[in-house]
Amino acid sequence: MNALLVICGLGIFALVAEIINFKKWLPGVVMLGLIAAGITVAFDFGTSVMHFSEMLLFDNFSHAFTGLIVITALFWFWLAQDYFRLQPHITDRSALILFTVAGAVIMASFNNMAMLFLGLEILSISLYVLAGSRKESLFSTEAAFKYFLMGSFATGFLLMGIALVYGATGSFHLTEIASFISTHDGQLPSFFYAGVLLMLVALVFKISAVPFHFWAPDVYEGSPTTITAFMSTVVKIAAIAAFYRIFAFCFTSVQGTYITILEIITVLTLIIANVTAVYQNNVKRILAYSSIGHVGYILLAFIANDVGSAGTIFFYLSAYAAASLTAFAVVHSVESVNRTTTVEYFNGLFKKNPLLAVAMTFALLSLAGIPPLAGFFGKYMVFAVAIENGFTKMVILGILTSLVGVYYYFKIIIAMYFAEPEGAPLEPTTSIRILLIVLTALGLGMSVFADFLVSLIPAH
Amino acid sequence: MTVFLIFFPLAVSLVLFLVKPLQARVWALIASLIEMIASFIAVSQFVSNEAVQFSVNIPWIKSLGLNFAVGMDGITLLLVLLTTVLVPGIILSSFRRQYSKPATFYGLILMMQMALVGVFAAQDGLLFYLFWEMALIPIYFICLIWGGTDRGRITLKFFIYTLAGSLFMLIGLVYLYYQTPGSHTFAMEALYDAGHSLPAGEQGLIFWAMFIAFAVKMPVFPFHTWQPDTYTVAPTEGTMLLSGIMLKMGIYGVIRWLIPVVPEGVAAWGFTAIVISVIGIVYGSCIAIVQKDFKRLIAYSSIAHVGLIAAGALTLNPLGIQGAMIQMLSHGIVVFGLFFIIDIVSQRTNTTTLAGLGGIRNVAPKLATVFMIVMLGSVALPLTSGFIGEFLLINAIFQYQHILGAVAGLTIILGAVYMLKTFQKSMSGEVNRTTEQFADLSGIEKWVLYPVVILILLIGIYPAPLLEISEPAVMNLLKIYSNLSASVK
Amino acid sequence: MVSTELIATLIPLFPLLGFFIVALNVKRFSEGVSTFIACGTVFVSFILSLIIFFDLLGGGAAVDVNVFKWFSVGGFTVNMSLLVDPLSAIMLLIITGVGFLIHVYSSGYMHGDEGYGRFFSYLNLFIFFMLLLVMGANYLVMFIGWEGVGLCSYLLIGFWFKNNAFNDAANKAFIMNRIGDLGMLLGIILIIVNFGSIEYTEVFSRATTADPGIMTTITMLLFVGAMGKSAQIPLFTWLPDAMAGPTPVSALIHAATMVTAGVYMVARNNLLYALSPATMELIVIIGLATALFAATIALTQNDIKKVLAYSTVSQLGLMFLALGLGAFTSGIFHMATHAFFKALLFLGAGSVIHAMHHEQDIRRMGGLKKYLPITFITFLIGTLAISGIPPFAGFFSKDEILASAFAHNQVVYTIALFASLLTSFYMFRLFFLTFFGTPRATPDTMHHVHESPKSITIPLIVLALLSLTGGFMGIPEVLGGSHWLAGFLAPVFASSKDLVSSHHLSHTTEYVLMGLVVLMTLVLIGVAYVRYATKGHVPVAEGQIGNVLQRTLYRKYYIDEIYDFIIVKPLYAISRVFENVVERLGIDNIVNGSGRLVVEGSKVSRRIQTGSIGYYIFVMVIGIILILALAAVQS
Amino acid sequence: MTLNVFYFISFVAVLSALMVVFSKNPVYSVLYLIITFFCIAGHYVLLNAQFLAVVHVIVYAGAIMVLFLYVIMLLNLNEESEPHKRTILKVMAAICSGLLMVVLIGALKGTEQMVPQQATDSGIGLVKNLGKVMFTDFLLPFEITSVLLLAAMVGAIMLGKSETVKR
Amino acid sequence: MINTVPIEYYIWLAVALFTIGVMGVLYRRNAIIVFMCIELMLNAVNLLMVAFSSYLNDPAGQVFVFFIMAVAAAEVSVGLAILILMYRNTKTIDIDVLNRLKW
Repeated sequence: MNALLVICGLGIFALVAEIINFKKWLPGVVMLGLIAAGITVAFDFGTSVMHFSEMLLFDNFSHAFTGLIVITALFWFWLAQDYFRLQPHITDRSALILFTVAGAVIMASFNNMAMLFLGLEILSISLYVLAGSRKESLFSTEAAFKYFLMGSFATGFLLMGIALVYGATGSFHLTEIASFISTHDGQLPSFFYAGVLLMLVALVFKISAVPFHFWAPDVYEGSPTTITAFMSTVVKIAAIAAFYRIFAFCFTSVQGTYITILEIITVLTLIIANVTAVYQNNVKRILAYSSIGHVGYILLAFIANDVGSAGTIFFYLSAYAAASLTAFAVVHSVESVNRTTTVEYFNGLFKKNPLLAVAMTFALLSLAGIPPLAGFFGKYMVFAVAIENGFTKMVILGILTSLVGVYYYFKIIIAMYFAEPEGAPLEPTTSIRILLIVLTALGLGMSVFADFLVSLIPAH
Repeated sequence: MTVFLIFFPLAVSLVLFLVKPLQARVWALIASLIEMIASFIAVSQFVSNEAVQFSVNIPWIKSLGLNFAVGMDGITLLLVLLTTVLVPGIILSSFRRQYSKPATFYGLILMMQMALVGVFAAQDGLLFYLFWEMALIPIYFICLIWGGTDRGRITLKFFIYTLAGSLFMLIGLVYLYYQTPGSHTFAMEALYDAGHSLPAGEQGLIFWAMFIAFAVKMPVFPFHTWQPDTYTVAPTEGTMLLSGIMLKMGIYGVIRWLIPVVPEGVAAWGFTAIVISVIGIVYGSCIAIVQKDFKRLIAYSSIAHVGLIAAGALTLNPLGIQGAMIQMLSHGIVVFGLFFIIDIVSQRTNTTTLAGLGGIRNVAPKLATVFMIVMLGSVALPLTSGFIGEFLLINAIFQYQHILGAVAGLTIILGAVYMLKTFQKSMSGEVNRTTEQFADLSGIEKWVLYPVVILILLIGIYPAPLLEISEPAVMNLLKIYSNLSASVK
Repeated sequence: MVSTELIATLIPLFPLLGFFIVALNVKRFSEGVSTFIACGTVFVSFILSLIIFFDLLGGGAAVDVNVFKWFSVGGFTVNMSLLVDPLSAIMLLIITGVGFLIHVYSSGYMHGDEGYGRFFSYLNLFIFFMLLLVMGANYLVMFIGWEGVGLCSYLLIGFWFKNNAFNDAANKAFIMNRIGDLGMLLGIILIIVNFGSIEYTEVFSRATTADPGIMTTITMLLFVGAMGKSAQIPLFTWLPDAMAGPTPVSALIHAATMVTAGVYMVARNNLLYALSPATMELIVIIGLATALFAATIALTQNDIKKVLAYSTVSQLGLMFLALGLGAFTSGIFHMATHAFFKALLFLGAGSVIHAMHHEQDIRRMGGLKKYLPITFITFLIGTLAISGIPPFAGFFSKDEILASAFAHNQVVYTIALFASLLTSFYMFRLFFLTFFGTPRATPDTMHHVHESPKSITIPLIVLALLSLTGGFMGIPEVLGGSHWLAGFLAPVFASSKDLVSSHHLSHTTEYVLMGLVVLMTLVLIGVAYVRYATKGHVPVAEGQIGNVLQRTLYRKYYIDEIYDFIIVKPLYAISRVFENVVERLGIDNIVNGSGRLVVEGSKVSRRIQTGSIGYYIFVMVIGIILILALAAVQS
Repeated sequence: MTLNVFYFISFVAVLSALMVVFSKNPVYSVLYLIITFFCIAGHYVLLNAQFLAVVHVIVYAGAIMVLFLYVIMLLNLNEESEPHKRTILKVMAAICSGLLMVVLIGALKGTEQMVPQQATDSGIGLVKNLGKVMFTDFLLPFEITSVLLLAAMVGAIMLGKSETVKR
Repeated sequence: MINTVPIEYYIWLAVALFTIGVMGVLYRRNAIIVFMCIELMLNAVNLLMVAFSSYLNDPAGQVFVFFIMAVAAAEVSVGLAILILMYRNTKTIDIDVLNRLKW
């Protein structure tokens, strides 16, 4: 809860900074503030408290995800210094990002549909704007427009779902709904199930799983790279946290309604995302499909054991976030010189700038799930959970698609190491270099201390 | 000791990556020599029994049942020895070339060494898998960065292919893991117990899941198509690593992680696997006969040899497994020598096509002699290292099934056919325009090749000490196997 | 007094030492030094062999030395152990003795060759392996030698490696030997499986109780090895080609020693063979067929060494015939005498070739009698010996074999007799064509023809003496002898003696047979003399060979072509099918195809992403409809 | 009586909603939408949510729709500038939404007896009640809404103003 | 008064309006109309929410409607800003014109 307050406060402070001419120091302050938020999370760890008439529930799940969101956001700010430096509106952008983070934290800790809805909307509305924040670019506009239109369309379904669930259970509180469901087993009106399904659709849209993923590649590609990085990390984490919270905390006892559908969605996601990525030529787009693909793996863990998979999902997301941020940092560096992110511009990166290439390699290997990187352990845990619960066929599918994944990740790697250098030389700033090293080290460290991360969220 | 053997190369490789010293290759050579000496010390301290020695066991990820458990018994020790002996040779062999980014190159080689030693030493299923995959990364980059034409596509195929295989092994391991009693664990013994308590059908499935991984790595027909291209395209040092050591991972896997784990699976499917391997022998040999490229020829011959080793190991006969052990050493050394010779030839003539060579023996008698001896090792002439292994292996296969043994025995004929052809086409005859300026062995080349020759002869003449190292462990493994299969029945 | 064990160990070691010293100093040593070391080491071995031989002769026990444990797996141990019993002692003497002579001969013959040191190192290595072969106390040690001599044969056939035809011949020899070796290896493995040991003594002690079927298989497989090494049908074609090597090599390896390894092996395993009559029958058939077959081919050959080579094959056939008949002693006896006279003939041929500046075609020789007197005399002795004219060595040994054949089966006898008569004919054809008549070489060549140096002639003389007297070690009873050799070898063949049907021809029969053979031989020599020496008939050039029979014989029954057609070509064809069809189109296509499938799938699936929002929403709505419908159906 | 009113308002609402979709002229669409909103406000009244009805009219009809109208005017949109979908897509759209309707109704069928509690107190829709709930139970969402609005405001301004700043 | 109108009527009405909204989104290419249709969908939800609220006798539903309204307003403001941005760049508000990002 404290973290949420700190973040909201920071957002407002960022707006005020414009007025009091404090712009220069803003990034530092924001980062300090995020660190502070992280520390409060660390202090709150282990407690499980309801806040404001059970609007928010801060248990270990929320703490862990909040921590992850805050840390990811922190690294994102580190990464995005360029983005702020080159743009005139540092304060409002920072504020929007911070509001988004606040929305994300809410999505990780809500206990009430209203909070879910508001958190989601804060997040989304800020993102619509951020996606379009490179106004001179048609791509950016298109991304914002697509994101907005489809996002609000999906919101309609979410609300419809909430309304129906409310109508059936008479409450917006997850805990109450859950207990209502378990006490009225078999007597629930059929529109309750329709509501659950509509919410499922809306959340699947938010986590961008097939067939509700269409917005993601386009938006990821069109948005400014830093924003894409933000979307594919913080936003994704938040969306999945929200998804998990609703379906594992609240609707788990009516799992039968949607589990088959979710299985189909998982299969489709794994196949379509990974296969489609193969023929892409834009690294941003590849990463977009890759992030969709990763959702497939997370869903696999979820359908295998929804209640017990929190630790796995958390670890998976952590590993994914670290790798993804690294990858986007490199993409951003390449883009800042070449103005484009097609694979050709990664040609010979290893010769041009080994650090970027190596960091990118680690990130991609981690995303591909190659040991001993964190991504492997993430995938491993997913598969382990699935095998434990008898989803061996799905695991085989997962393995096949992850091989396809290797194919497209390695397309970039091959370009970096194999092809002759093209385009201008690259000189990332020192802070980016340090960031890359830190993130890579984190990625490696995660695999060494995987135990710690997994045990953060005990199965409830 | 084991920990040192695993992490010392890693540490040096990290130093190389970070410091990027000018004389990276010297550093790497010294490091690998230290590693070699360390392994010799390990051999000298090794007590000749079946116990796992120098072992270390630290919990790593408890929630995954993953322990950092390493140790060496005789089987491991022999392969570690092979690794630590070959790597200095590989590094030394690279001294003739100037690779761009040498620090990275040698760092990757040492990293590879770490992973290889780790694979052989791991006493924990998941740890084994981790090292197994870790070995793939350095070699991939070695091939990708310093390889030949079209390496992007070929190395990717190699990577995905081997990864595909090993992921199925992972499924098998995880499945076993969930069969372990209590809070699950990946400890080797526990996996053995878990494996043998499974019903026969499931054991069969796990057998295939794991066998395919090993078969791809070795590679055994028909999982081999990545291999000739990769060997051809990889830089020589990479090819040496691949064929000299990495290939042995697959066989080691069969011996350590397949036979004792799923005895009934082996009983049910071993025959099929052996048949496949034996087909591979003939198939690989036949294709080798019609190869026009030196490197590809050796690549296919490797398929044939490894098929023999795999088939022998799967016979569950002490002769077969011991034969596999000694043949792994022999093949590692021989193939290292062969690829180095190919490299010398190709570097001086810019071709590896046999048709373009000839008459080298006139101008480079030392090279020709060395090649001759290495070739003899390859065709398993008695008193060279190749013979004992092939003899034991054919023996084991013959005992398993007479006809298969006879077919496997064809390797000694077909092997002679293609190796002699190769020797003749490259070395004998009159010199031609490409070979008339051919220089004989230089200092470094001698330093690499003479030990190879000596080792080939030494192992051939007096293999008993080496076999004694692994004997107790092999017998123990078979005892576990027979106990398991007996208790099931 | 040095123990016999040590001596036995040292016998093979000396040539090995010689090999290493010479091989490592190929460039440094002068010809003289190389010669000295190479010949010296072999000579020392010879002396040591003599010591052991006399020890045995004086009633000493067979020497069995375990030098060191080679390897041991799962309770199965293989030792490097050596055994010297009468059989191996005889072999030792032949190998080191003839080997020494040939070493000496080579120092003259190879003089000035750029590979001089290399040549001697190979020869020494060969002697080492050959000694190992005959001294091995178990099958694997024998197998080491067995393969090792094959290697040396390969190295020496391809000694002049610049000529690719020679290299081909070398490869052919090695590969054909390998075919036999595989059979042998499998036989050894079968022995291990059935007897649990590979030491001769243990195997023999358990042999009598073994299953006859298994025994037959084992012996058959071992005999396959012998076929390869001793150039028997069907694996004989390498031997004529092997004449590509320097002539001393042909004498040493392809006449006197290596090719007789098969004979030695069968004799060594006489008990096993005696226990498997079926194999014995097979050996008789193969030996007989080979003897006849090779002899007929030899009739039309024009290369002096090829004729000798086919004659060797034919003689080996006779030896196997003897072995197959159970007359092991006769086989060994003939082997010994054959070693003397065939080495002599080859060396003599070498002397001729040397004199003629590497001309080997007898059509371009003739009238050399007066130019090469010593060679002429010694060659004559050799020819007489091989033809079986008493009292030359060949007479006694060949007669024994024929006698055994007669006792066994008249048909066998007739064929064997025919083959041996053919031998006399073609040998004298060769002899007359070479030394008699008018010189057919160019005057220029003839101008340079001169008798060979001492280093060549002395071995010739020594061998001629041996060919003359060698037969006396086995004078049969009929001729008033005691057959010393049979007595000496008796311990070796004692165990099998009762198992083979021993023949007892009446003395009269034997006299008649001997007389008949000698008479017919003399007649044939006369015919040959008239045809080739007095009438000066010279074989026509290749293209003009008239009738089908002659052409078939000249072409060696087209065996090489047939092998090429039924084995080599199909092998290559299959290999190409493997490579081009199975590998490229089959397996690799499946692998690559799955990759391509993904890429093609990707090309299709990316089209789903049309970029149009309207379309996206459409799909979304359809998705929702499907989900709801699915849920409705489910409930 | 209430039922008749319900039918009437519902009919108007659905009709004008359809007109929103089918009107060629955007301005007409806006106006039809406003009618729809008024109908919905009528329903609120029927449902005893008087305060909400008022707020609804003020926010939707008063603010949001005006905003729409303003933008339409600003962009000078009219019938001629109207983009047209291909007929087949239109048919598809109709079919799809029809299907959705069918499926939704199918999913919602048989709900009559399942509504747990019947309303007795008609005072919940009053300001007093709502205010109490809003500022006790729903305090946090209420406050968070301010963040939301702030974000929207900042965002809208950011997107809207920049063009001039750049020049 | 309430009891005279069964709840399922409201559900059906809400569904009808919602579906009409969806249909509008599918049917029209004019971004503003599409947008308005989304508003219509939200209003359908609002109606449903209020109906449930009344029938459940629970004010929470009505409070929720407030939030929906607030969000709708915020969405509209941002959405229209994006629309204007888009119009500036492309001089059209056809939703299918912007399809450069694809494949």
